[in-house]
Amino acid sequence: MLEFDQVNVSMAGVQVLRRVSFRLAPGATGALIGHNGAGKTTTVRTIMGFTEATGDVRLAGESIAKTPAHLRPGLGVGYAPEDRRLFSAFTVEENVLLPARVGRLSAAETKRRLDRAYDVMPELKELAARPAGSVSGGQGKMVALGRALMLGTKLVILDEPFQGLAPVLAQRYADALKRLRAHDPDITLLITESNPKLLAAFADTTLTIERGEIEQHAAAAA
Amino acid sequence: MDSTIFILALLDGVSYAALVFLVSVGLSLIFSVLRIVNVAHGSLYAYGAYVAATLSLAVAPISPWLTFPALLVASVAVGVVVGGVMERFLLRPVYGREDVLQLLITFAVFMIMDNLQRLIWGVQPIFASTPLKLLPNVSVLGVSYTSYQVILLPAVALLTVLGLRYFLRHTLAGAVILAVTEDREAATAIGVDARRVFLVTFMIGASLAALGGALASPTTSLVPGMGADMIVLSFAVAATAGLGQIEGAAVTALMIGIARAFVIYLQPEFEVLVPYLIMVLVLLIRPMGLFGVDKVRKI
Amino acid sequence: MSAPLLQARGLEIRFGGVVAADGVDLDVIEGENLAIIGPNGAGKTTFLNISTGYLKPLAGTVTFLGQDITRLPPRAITRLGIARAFQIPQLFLEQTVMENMMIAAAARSGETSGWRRLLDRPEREEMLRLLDSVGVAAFAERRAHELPEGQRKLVDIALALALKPRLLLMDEPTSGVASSEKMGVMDILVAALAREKVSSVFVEHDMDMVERYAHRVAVWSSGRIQTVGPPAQVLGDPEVRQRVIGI
Amino acid sequence: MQAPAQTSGSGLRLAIVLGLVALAAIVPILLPSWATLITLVAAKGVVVLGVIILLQAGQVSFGHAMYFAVGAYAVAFWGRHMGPGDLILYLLLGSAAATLFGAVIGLFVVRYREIFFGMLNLAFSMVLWSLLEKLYHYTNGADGIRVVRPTIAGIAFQPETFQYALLYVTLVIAVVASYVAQRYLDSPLGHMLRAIKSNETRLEYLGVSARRVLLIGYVLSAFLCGLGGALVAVAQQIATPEFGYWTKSGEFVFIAILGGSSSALGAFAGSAVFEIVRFYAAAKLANTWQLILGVVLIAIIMFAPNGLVGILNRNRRNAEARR
Amino acid sequence: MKGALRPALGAAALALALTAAPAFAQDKPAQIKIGITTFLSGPASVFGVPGKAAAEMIAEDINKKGGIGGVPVALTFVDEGAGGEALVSNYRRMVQDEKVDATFAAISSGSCTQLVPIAEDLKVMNFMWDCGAASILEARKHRYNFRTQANATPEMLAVLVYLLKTKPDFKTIAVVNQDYAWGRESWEIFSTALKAMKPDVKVVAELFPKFGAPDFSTEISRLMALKPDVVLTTSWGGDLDTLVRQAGQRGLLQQTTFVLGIGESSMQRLGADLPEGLIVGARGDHWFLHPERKNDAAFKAFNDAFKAKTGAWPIYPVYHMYQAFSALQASYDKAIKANGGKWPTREQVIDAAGGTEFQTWGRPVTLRADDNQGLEAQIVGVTKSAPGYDFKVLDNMMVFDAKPITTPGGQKSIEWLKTLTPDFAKMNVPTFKHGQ
Repeated sequence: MLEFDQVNVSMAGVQVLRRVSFRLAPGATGALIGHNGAGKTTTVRTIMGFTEATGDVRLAGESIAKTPAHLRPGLGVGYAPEDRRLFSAFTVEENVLLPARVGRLSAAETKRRLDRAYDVMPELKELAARPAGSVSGGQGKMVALGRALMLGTKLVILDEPFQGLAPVLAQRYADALKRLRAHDPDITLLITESNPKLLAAFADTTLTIERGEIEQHAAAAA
Repeated sequence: MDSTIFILALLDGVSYAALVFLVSVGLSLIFSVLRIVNVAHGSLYAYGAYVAATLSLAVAPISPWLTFPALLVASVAVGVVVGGVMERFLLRPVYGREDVLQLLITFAVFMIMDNLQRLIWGVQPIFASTPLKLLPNVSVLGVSYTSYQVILLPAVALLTVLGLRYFLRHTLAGAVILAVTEDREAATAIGVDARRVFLVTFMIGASLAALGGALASPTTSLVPGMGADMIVLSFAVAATAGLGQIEGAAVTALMIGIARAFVIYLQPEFEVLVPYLIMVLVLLIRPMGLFGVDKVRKI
Repeated sequence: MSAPLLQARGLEIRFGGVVAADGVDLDVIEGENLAIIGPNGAGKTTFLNISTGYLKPLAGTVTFLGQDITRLPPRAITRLGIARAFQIPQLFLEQTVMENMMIAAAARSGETSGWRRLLDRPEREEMLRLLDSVGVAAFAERRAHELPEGQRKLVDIALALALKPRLLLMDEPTSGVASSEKMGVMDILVAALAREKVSSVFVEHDMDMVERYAHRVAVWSSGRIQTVGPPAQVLGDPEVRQRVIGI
Repeated sequence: MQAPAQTSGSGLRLAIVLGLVALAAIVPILLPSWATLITLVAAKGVVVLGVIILLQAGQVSFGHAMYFAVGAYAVAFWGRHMGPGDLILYLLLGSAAATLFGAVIGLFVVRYREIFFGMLNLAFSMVLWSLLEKLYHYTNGADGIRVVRPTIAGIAFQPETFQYALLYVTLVIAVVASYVAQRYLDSPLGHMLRAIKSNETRLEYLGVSARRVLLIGYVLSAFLCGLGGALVAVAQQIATPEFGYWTKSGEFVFIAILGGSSSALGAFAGSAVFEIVRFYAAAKLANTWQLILGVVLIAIIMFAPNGLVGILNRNRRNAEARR
Repeated sequence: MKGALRPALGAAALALALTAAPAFAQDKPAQIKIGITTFLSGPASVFGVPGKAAAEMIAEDINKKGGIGGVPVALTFVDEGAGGEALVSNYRRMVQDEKVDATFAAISSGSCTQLVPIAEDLKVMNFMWDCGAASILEARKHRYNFRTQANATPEMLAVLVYLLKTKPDFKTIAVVNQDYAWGRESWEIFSTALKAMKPDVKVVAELFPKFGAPDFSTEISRLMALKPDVVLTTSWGGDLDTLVRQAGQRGLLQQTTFVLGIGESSMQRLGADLPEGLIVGARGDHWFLHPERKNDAAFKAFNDAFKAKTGAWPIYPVYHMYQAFSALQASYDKAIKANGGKWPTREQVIDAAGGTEFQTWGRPVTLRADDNQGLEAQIVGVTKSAPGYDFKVLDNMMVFDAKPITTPGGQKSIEWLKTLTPDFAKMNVPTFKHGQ
């Protein structure tokens, strides 16, 4: 589903990603593990088209390296950035629906996807009318995931989703991911995390990143 | 006399504030989305006025009532064409570079537009007051006002506040603008073409400045240099309100407009000083402006 | 056990409804290395922010060497002898590493000359040694922004050490440093702290590091200090293991 | 004022500077009207030097013409009330008045950064400008106050020779001011000032008051602006409110960027290009001088980014977007 | 400082030696070069651009007739609107590099304040061709600077006397002037004289809106509430147009007697927006329908040529420009004559200029030898519709002789005005109806 081929990224004269190559099959759950500053966020930002990268990035076999950033979500990529980054001018539901409106999805399709998000995270429904600026950190993560799910039909990228979550909330978040996986067995997930132990039970593919170099370990299950 | 002065100054202040608001809200909108202080904003105001005057002089012989749509057409035309060219070809290439460079580009555009304006429309004052004359005068406490100034202008300003509010809150285009304002990258990540939003926002902001000029054109003589003072005045309003604050700009424009009117009645010497004095005092107490929000940096 | 160097009492702070600290009491004892562990986002960094004056608590006090520093700005607290290293390195990116260090040296000596050249100051050798001790002397003439993240992190610590503090607060000191080098860096760092008689507090996620370098461990969770004690005891507690280490 | 420039090639740079100064000194002997032009270029270069100092801290003032005006008016008021003076007295007066103003206003503005810093400076300068315009009975309003030709070190010059004497004094001042500014930026205070741009938080965590550091830089920049203002007032023989209008402030920032805000040489190169383009465009193409200047400036920003060394920090916007 | 000065002195001396070698034998030059400062940008270009058009037209005419003393004139223009530094630099360039023989500077009194001392320094003959501030020439005696038209004192005094003669009973007055030197100084002159000649008049409002203000609504509201008998304004250009139109739209022009101190230059632009019955000054003794000159074929030819060239009838800066050329011609002619027909040196021309009388499109003007002020008559009238014109023209025109209304040589205007008495307004002045 997702493929990196010899990707290099430099920022302000410093090489952040070095000849990165890896691939995630459809239905794979990839854990991108590395420390702060190792290049995790740069990797996902490269998928989203926010960096100037050389090399090729492919989605479902098609190269997206030259696709403008704003057209990539429409290809089926959902992205829940680090730090939530909700739009505080809107309610929770408006936040979740905005990608569908921007993508000009039909009413029926929008409804279907919204229902999927609510199925995966029932707690979102209760928050629907709350201003996005007023939800707690953990709730915000859920909203960000819900928003990512609206367009993420092929690939959903979660950047540090567990960071800052109290254990109880982290558990709920993990449960939501499991429901998503059950609901949508073919979707590819890419999750970044700094604690290697956290995703061990969850991921079937582990990508460890260190100093901009990625090493892929196919987990036994894959 | 006291209550008379109060009412008269209020009326004068409101009609003045209406024009200043239109210009400064455009400036504020552009800043909030693009993070650019557009020094050429006053030139857009001037061009709005000149094009509106040219257009209404052309259509007035057909029917004087056509001058009203002419004002609107002129502002949109200026906003879209001049604003569009400016954003697309001059500002876009320098995004991502030092902020001051964008500011200086707009400063250069200000100089160029000021000069071109002279070459296009000449230096003689131009006056196109048909719309002003079509509407009747109203008398308040024995003082005659044009309803254009004390009714139409404030009404347009009010409509603009409400319209912008509605646009930003209840339309997709508005939602997209708000999203880009808050977080450009997160917006891109949900499929928003931020570059187009920049362009459209700049055009809207530029159109608002041009609308201010177009609406001012029936009441004033169009002369070279008319834009330069408007820029600083709208800076003052936008900064005092807090950059990016739409309703705030309306309230601040009113405050400055009314304060200025009172000063003309009571102590005319300090008329020019008023907006800047208010600006200094407000910024000293609240650096983010009256309605602005402070942000703490994460470390 | 001597009197606490830093003493926090009843700290409370909230961010938009999220309680980061809710009645936190914590002492730092002279000469120790205190590790703070806890789930992400629990408020560990907030403690460093409050202790250095970057954030003001809603309630509670922090005293350092018997002086109330709760309302002091970071620079005043720094001058009293608390230095800080950051999770995201905070460097002067456009200046060279040596210039970064010399600014710290000048700041330490209270130098305010507008005439004498910074690089002509006498502390050059000392700063070079300090850089060498954390393994980044080779980068002295490079501009800070050219350094890889891990090296920046080390310069960040060196900058704090250059101030010769009584207490050093560190936020994940070796995150970003290659794991093969982590222990080596910490060995040097801890030795330097002991040699210079600098006490330290460090926020850490890596339990191996905590076990190896901390004298005491404080567990921060849900806005409170759940436990404080020697590493062996704290990390052996099954509840702590469940709360902090696993999901 | 980058470190490499000072360690490598400093001999070459010295040679260039000496060459330019010599050129500036000799050309006017052949072209008399250039005496005043070069005096203005050098005097404004001193002002731009002040603006550049603040740019090192990442702060853009859109009100620094106010110190330029204060320097000029200090001289003008002295001439008006105390009679003609000496150039040395004038320069002391102009720079001292601007320094004092800078210290007082600086106390307020150094609490602000970036757009707020720029705006507040603009607001203060507009207040000053309004007062200069409005207090007609003290300032002659928009017409300004004549500055009577001073003696120089007690010597009364004839008009023909005065312009040369003033030119050479100005050149000496420009060289000295550049050296002083350079030393300042290489000093701990100067480095701390530059540190404000890249990481004010760390500066505070080194125990340094960023406000104090910025205040010192601000006062120094006000001093340079006042000095330049006094020189321009003497060269022009007048001080007008126009000296303090916002477009003038914008012009100074413009010149700083034009020349490249990372070196003292840039201040004078920018000033020379700006004044000469304006001078010739106004002379030969009276109707289009602003147009030409605007186009030249856009072209330089777009196509000659290397001329803009030092203040270009492409990361900053990215960093901001990420926040 | 001291060390730095020594080489400076040396170089300056060298420069002096290179540049200041005066030529003694005067051959007829190839041309007489004239440097003219005028507004080509900024609001005052409403005067500057017609002024420039006039200069080109007049120079062409002079050259067609063989030039001055047989030498053709050549013009260089400098934009006053380019800002003080550019103006001074370019003025110096004209004088020092292009070596112009005379300069006409300037329109704004601000520019004059700046350039007059430079002209003295550079020893070049300068005609202050349009600026009105009386004080420049009253402050001290100048050798090289002359004013080729009247100054603010007679201009305002004529308007005031006209007002007193036509509306003797007014009790209250308000002023709306632009906030810069001209607006302030003209009011100071007017009010000082008014106080001396009619002390019972009360000044109810002194409004000085910003120069170039786009809107006078508040000022107009205040005036409408105050209801003064007379409103004076000496504004011009866009400011005056805006004021008149806004005041007219709201009925203020009908409610009170408006006096437009220098309104002549706006009449054509304002067209039908200018009502009848406003008192208008002309800044001198010129008006394209001048009652004493209108049958003069040359005058008509001049006006027609200007109208053909620019599309508008001449306004006062056009006549002022003519006066500057006329003064130049007269000075050269006089100097050539005094030099026995040989070409005069620059200093000889200067010597000749003092006291010269020259022809204008009104009554002759004299450059008073005491202080180099021009003595020019003044026309004041009242607006009136007239067949054949789509704008108002002047009616009931009074032509004031220059001498009685001009400050005597050696005196300061304000001091002199204080000595006037109510009888002053009783002076005898001929009145002309439009078309008669």
